[in-house]
Amino acid sequence: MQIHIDYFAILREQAGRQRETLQTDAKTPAHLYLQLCEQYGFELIQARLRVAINDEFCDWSQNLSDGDRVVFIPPVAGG
Amino acid sequence: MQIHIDYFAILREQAGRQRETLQTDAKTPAHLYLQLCEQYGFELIQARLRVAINDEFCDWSQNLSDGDRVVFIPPVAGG
Amino acid sequence: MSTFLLQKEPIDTAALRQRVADPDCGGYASFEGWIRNENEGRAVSRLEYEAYAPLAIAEAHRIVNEALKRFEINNALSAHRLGALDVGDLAVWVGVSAPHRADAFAACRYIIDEIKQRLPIWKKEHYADGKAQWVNCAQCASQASLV
Amino acid sequence: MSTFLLQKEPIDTAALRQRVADPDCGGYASFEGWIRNENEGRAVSRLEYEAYAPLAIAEAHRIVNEALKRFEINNALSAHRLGALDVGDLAVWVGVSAPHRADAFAACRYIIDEIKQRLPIWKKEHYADGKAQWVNCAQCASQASLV
Repeated sequence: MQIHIDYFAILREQAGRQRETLQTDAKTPAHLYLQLCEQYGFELIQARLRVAINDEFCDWSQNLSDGDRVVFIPPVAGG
Repeated sequence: MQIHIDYFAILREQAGRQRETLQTDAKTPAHLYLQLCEQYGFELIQARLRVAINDEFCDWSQNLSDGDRVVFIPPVAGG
Repeated sequence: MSTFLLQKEPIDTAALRQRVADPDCGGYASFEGWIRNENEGRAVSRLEYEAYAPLAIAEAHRIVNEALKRFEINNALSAHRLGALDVGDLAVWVGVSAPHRADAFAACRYIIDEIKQRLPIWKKEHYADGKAQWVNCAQCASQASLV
Repeated sequence: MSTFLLQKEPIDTAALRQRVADPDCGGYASFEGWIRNENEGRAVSRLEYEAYAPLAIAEAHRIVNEALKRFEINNALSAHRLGALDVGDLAVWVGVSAPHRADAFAACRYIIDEIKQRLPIWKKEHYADGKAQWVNCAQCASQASLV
């Protein structure tokens, strides 16, 4: 399954990239984030993040579909 | 005793003047306002007004002194 | 520095904002009172403001000092128009800067509330039907006529 | 009409104010968030903002619609800067017009509070000592290291 990921803020810096498209067997965003933590050593725990699929907030247990665009959202700090 | 009076808003219109200097035997602003009500037919009752002497809010029972500048303050409506 | 302006000229809000700007402040709250096209169900065409200036200025200064004591704010300024105003015109402005936004909002609200209640400023509303009255004085007058 | 602007260019508050002006409204409350020269005791030299734009815009639109339901207001607009900002710069702006001032204040406060809590926008603070960090992420990282 092919998934597009956009990285922002601290995750962008730790991943060393703004976006990527990858093949994954992850069924959910939670599963995918665990795989990425192994790859990039993200220090943020999942409980402090939110996640969006195709530009809408979603549950960590939502099923991923081929071609989805996933964004992991670090603690926000606007204003 | 000579007293200077400035009129504002509805009192200015009902008195037909912005200011005047008059001789009075009124001992207090309350007494003075009663005299002016007789003269000009002011419709506002004293309880709805405040009064200032020499540009400071004061009591209705404060003693008037020669040369004082008195202002009767209708209900305010700034903003 | 004066903390209150009472003026016939339009209020230059951008210039006043600059006067409360402060690198120690993360929040700036401001309020503008505009002339509405209606009041209590009557269509308003224009307004006239007048003030007992020396006492209005002194009382506004007291209000700002109260706000500086009650809230953690750095700067507060306010201004009020005098004379003839039209619908949509800016009649009163308040601006407050503070390290944090909660204080900026609270102080701005405090200042405008007190300005409206305490400053010796009056407005005469002119209505679309050609009538006019001094706001807050109509009721008093009718009470007086019952005495 | 868009109710939220996310932009690299400075926010033109006067132009935005004109867009919420309304002859039915007697009150206009606005808020500006400025870059402070310090945060939690550390001297700040500059900031960088970035956003997940599509979701930030959608969420801001939801916030304004919530405010329109909760409060009696006529118009609400907000804007947020992106990119590199200096101390004193305007980072976020909210403006609300309403028939009466209580609703204008309450809605303005609601919108800025929700913007800060909910919009996917991040800031990296650069300090006078040369260090830098993503705000709100330092603590999370140290929590993560305890897991």
